[in-house]
Amino acid sequence: MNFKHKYVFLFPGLFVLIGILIFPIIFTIRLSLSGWNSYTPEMNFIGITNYIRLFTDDPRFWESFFRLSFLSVTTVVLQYIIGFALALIVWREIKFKRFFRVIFLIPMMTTPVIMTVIWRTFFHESLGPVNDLLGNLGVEPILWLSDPVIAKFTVIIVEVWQWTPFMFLLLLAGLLSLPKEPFLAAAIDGASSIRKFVYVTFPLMAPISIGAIIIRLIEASKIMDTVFVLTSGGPGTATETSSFYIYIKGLREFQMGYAATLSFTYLVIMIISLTIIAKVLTKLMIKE
Amino acid sequence: MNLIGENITYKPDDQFHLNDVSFNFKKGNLYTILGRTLSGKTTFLKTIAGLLNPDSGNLSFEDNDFIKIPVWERNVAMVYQQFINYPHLNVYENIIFPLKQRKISEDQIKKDVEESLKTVGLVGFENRKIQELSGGQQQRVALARSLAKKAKILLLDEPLVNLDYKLREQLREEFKRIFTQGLSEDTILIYSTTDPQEVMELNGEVIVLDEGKVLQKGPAKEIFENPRTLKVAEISNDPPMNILKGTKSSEKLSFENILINSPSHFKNLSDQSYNFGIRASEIKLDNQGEEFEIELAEISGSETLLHLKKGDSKVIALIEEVMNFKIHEKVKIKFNENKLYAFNKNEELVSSPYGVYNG
Amino acid sequence: MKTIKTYVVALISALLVLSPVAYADKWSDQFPHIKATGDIPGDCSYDAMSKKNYKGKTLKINTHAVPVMGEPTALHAEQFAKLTGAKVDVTHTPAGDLYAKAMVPFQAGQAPYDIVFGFSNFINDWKRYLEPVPKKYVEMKQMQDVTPSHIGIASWDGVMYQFPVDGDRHYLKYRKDVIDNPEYQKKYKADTGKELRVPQTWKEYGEMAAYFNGWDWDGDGEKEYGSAEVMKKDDLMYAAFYSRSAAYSKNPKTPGGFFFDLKTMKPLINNPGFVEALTDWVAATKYVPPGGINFGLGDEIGSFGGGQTLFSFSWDDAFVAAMQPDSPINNKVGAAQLPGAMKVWNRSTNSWDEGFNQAPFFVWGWAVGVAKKSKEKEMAFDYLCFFANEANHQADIGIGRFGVNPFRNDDFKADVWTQIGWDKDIAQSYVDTLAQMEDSKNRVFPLRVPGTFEFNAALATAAAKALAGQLSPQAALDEAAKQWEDILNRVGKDNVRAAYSVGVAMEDNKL
Amino acid sequence: MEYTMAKIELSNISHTYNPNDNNPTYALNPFSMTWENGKRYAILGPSGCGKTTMLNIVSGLVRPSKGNILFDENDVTDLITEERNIAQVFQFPVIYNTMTVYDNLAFPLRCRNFTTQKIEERVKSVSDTLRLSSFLNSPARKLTADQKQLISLGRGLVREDVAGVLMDEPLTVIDPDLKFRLRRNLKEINEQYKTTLVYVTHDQNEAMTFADNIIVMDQGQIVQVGLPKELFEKPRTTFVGYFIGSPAMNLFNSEIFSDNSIKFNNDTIKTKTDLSKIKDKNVKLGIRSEFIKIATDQKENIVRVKVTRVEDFGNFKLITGKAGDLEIKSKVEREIPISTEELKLHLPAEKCCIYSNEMLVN
Repeated sequence: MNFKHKYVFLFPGLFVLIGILIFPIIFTIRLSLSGWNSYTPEMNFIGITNYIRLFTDDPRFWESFFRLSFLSVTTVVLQYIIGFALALIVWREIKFKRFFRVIFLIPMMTTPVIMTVIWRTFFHESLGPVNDLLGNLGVEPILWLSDPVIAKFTVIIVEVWQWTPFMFLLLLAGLLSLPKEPFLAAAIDGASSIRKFVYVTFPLMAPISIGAIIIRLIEASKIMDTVFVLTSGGPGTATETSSFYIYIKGLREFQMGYAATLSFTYLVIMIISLTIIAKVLTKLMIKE
Repeated sequence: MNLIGENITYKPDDQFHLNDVSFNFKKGNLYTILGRTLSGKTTFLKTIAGLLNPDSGNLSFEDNDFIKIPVWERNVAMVYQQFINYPHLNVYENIIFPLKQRKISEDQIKKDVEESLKTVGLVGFENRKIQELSGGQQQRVALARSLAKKAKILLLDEPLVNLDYKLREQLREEFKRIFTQGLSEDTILIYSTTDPQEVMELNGEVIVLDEGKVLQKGPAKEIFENPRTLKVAEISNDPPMNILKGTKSSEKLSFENILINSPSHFKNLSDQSYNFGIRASEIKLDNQGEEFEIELAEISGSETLLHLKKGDSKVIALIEEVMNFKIHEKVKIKFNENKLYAFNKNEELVSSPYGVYNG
Repeated sequence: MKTIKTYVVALISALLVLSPVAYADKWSDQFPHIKATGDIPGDCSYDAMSKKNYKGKTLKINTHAVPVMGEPTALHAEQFAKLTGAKVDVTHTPAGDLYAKAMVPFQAGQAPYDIVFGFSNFINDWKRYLEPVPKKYVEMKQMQDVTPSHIGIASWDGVMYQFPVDGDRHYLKYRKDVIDNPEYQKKYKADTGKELRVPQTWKEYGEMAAYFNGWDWDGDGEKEYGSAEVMKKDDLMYAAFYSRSAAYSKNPKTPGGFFFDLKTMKPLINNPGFVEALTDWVAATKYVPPGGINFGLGDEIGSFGGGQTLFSFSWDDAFVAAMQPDSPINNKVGAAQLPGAMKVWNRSTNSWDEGFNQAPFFVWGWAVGVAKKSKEKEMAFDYLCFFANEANHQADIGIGRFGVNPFRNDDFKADVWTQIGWDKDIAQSYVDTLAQMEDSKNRVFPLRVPGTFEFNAALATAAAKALAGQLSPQAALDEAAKQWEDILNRVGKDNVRAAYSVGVAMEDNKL
Repeated sequence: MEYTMAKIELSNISHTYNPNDNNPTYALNPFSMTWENGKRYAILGPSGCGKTTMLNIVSGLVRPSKGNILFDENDVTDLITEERNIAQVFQFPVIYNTMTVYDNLAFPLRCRNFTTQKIEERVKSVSDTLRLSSFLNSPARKLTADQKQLISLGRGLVREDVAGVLMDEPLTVIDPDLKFRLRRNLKEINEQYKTTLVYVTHDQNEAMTFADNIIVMDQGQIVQVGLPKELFEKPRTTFVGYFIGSPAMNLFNSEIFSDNSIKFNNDTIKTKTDLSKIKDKNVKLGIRSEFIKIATDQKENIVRVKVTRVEDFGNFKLITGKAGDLEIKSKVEREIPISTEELKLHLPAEKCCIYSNEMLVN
């Protein structure tokens, strides 16, 4: 057969790919080389000026990036641990299994922004119920949203609450798809539950875990609405993340060109770091 | 008007899948490709079907350059190892599937399907779901679909390998009947297998393939009786032909402390060392024979395969009966020297009980 | 003949003026919003609008979320539709997105909205895409009542681009029931040796706030705190900072710029005046309610309006909300000008000028314009004119959550407010405060230059870092000043200077 | 080495998935059976015949509807798998991927808190037998499929207390070349350790090669238990005759002629079976094609056939002939020339099996 035919079949896919993937990226790159902002709204060409500015004169971006790394890694690790634990609980033959599954999924069905508003009310230092309750127990008000350190953890709490169910669902699906034999074999070998987990469940779940963690990391690295609603990046810049910072630059200050520079740089960094993370995870969890 | 391949080479990633393969297939004939796993059989069939493009060489059919013709225009049908059917369709729909795309009248389609169902022995199964069929029946549906298509080239890639042995036995017999009765004079049938028994039973023209290279071509009987090389001798026998290193000197053959008379067909051989070959079926239990130790007695079908050992030599003997042996038991065996083969140092056949083939 | 005609007109007019009740009945029955006043005759009154016919036409408006400005926009849209037969589509957008929502299509040469709401400091970026308010409206009686400072805010170099619908300024709100309470005055004097009075300076403000912080001084069983302020970054905090800075940095002896030195275009925000203000502000984090460092405007209004703090300063909204009948501190609040300072920085002599100094800050407020590309400009201006007509305006300014605040001379009369239930002395202190600000010759106007957002955001970020303890006030403002230099370089000093000079001229009383 | 192997007894076992029905359908019809210490058993049958159910009953994954399982006289019917001292090898090799071969083999002993010294001793012994000694420190996941399967087996063997090792089609995923090695290993292990091995398969070659005792099952019923040779030569039912051997046993409809002979087409065939007690005159004659030879000088039990087909299989020739309506197959040596269209075939009396109602008459 003439193999030139096969390229004909590739065209529609290629076309769509260019349309939905390549074009926006190319546009972003072009925009990042322009000085488009509120007072010069045009696609002029200013070379790599924006990039120079980013790499020499924008510590705030890099701070927000490291903050983001901390937030996303911490939330995902917590989500993974809690999600896995919940999945293990529900996976077992326990009563009201269905009921618990539904309960665990409730956060996922809520609208994140609305829930965050509710959380903000919860954690309101002087008017919220959390400090009220603590006050009844004689605890001084905790500055959930206005202490630079605690605020980070408040963001983490909300994120974990919101997204653990997703992790739970992925991991539960994984658990349910595992073959029975290894567990039987371990039972026959006389393994305790801890041994079963360490040597059977966890290794078998490793590929699924890596997938779930990476998916969540990608999602978590875009963390924005929670920060936006909960703290607006404050106090100071204590909870500002990359995407929130890019949003400020782009849609608040209307520095489109510079925001594109940030976006593109961010994209490149994310691709590189997620690739590395995936590799490292694979190495750690699936021994080759 | 034949299917002709010339010097076909397919070599992805610098590894030969096909190495300088040439052939000339005539219509109305059955060709079997015999080779072990990964010998290039599937690549061979795929190349003819048009699923692969060779790196070099020519392929022509009915005087057309086949390589230029895309797969869907080649009028080729293929049956695979896996029973490939459309699981959402019933038997009838599965069979008419390739016909639908052609402009054939309803009546003709009906006739063709009926005919092919009759051929494969599935009349009355028209409305069955694919999942309700056994593996053998599924493979028959696949074959029926290929037959109904009335392709000029019909390719079967180890169609029986995934069936359990009873079904394989049944279907092998049926395939043979179909191939001898149900095929038109216009069709070229190419069948690939690893099983020498299948090759013998189908009794067509054989191509022995190994590491992408054609080792020998010829009628099944010829391959069996005069394997031109030691490799062919191994591939074309199940169990593989026993090979024993030994020497001939003064009308005696010696190997591993065993001394036997040189058979008459060896009389022209010079005195030197050879690889002697003997089929498992030519080794018999005999109280007068040499003592060997049993490594394992395998029972296959109605046969007992004795894996025997003496010193460094290992042979397999085939007993046409089911017998009980224990591991490490000692048995005495005798070689039928009249059925010995001799291969020289280059592993080429120099003497055969059937006279050296010189074709 | 001419005389007779004039008389007839005068007579009819007089009849109209003298019979508001009859009119009020007719329109206020239909529109309960204006029940208190009824329709008030004017070019854009209910009556005038009912004579227009915009049937089959559609007016598209982008406004803020409900309630602030979003609610009156929608309400008046509904009324306008009923009166004229027009179809009015109102889109509600969060404050942070108002700019971009209009700007993106503007830059792309489109006008998905006929009317765009925003803030008055958008004017410099938006003005090229906005239709100047036609002469007909500028000369209208309704417009002549608008104070000169608000005409100035709505205009650029003498051309009005934004239709005045709101007047905004920062001033001080305090708990009258505490400050005027003789017992607390005695107690305060005994404990601190100082007078408890309406704070005259930021230092006094801080001392009193700290004194009344963290204990239950109104006997409701809950703790109260010193002050509620907008400290949340990227909300409106920089406005709060400018308010706190004005007294320290706006020196009547050194005209030619508050934010920049107009001559050199050197940023002034890290001079000792601003640093002093920021130092005060960092100290303020100690007397705000828990979490007060993250208060946005809504939190501030809720906190002070809910009776949680002694002081607050910023827009009118909090005051008006506190004075509404359903408020827990209704008629317990007082208004005063922003505190002053006992010294002010003199950038010419590079030293402090001792002595009392006070400078009101005319912070920007809601502003609205008509898109140049709009196909329904006449209808759009009619709508805006109707929005701000006397009847609607008077009804709107009394509703705290509407965010519509005084900007007309008529608004500065105490009976406007006593009518809606305010105590007489409170109403008087309120209108006096506003009037004094209008009369002041040492005022600060908002920064309206290209890159305003970047300047304000840079300052806010730096100030937020100082409030959060990440940087010292000096270091934070140095960082902001450096960023301002960068922004200046990117935008072009001359561009900024040209724009800034318009505002400076207002500040220096030259317009 | 001391082994405490157990005899496994299945007493009056039956199993149904609908025990409360008036007419329960049995996945396993009632049966009793004893598995001797140290023997090799294969449970053979087509898929769905109940062989896996039987295995699961022994391993404790399925509790039988009726009957008891005894390990060395102890009733274990109600014990769960973990408490039964059973080892099981599954279709797919189960290994602990994160561990070395050594740790894999040591795992069951570590779980039971054996001393390091004892563990080392046992692992060494087992790995020697399984020829895994040189891999002990390699990660288990790097081994080939058959080696992995040996590890699964080894984990059963390291425990001295195992009553038996149950294997459920353990060679399914093993490469054909490696199957040979593994079969041999299994046999050797059995001889060395005297562990009872139970092997479930649908492949008669595997069963016959592996086991001393083959339990042939069909439709929830045990149809025959015996040595491979017995199954081959004296199939208890026509199903076994068909299922065991290739080609299947020749089966002909016949009539009883006398107390020891039957009528076959027009000929009379003598048998070694006492036919006097059979009431139904219609019987079936079964004989393996391996035992039917071309007659030379025999006088009795000769059948004349018309040759319809001669197939050359290389190792042998298969002659298909017709005697009246009856088709008869004979496996003969390849070298014998078949020239004539008519042949005389000899059916040795001692190889003739008579089936009445599909059951062998003894």
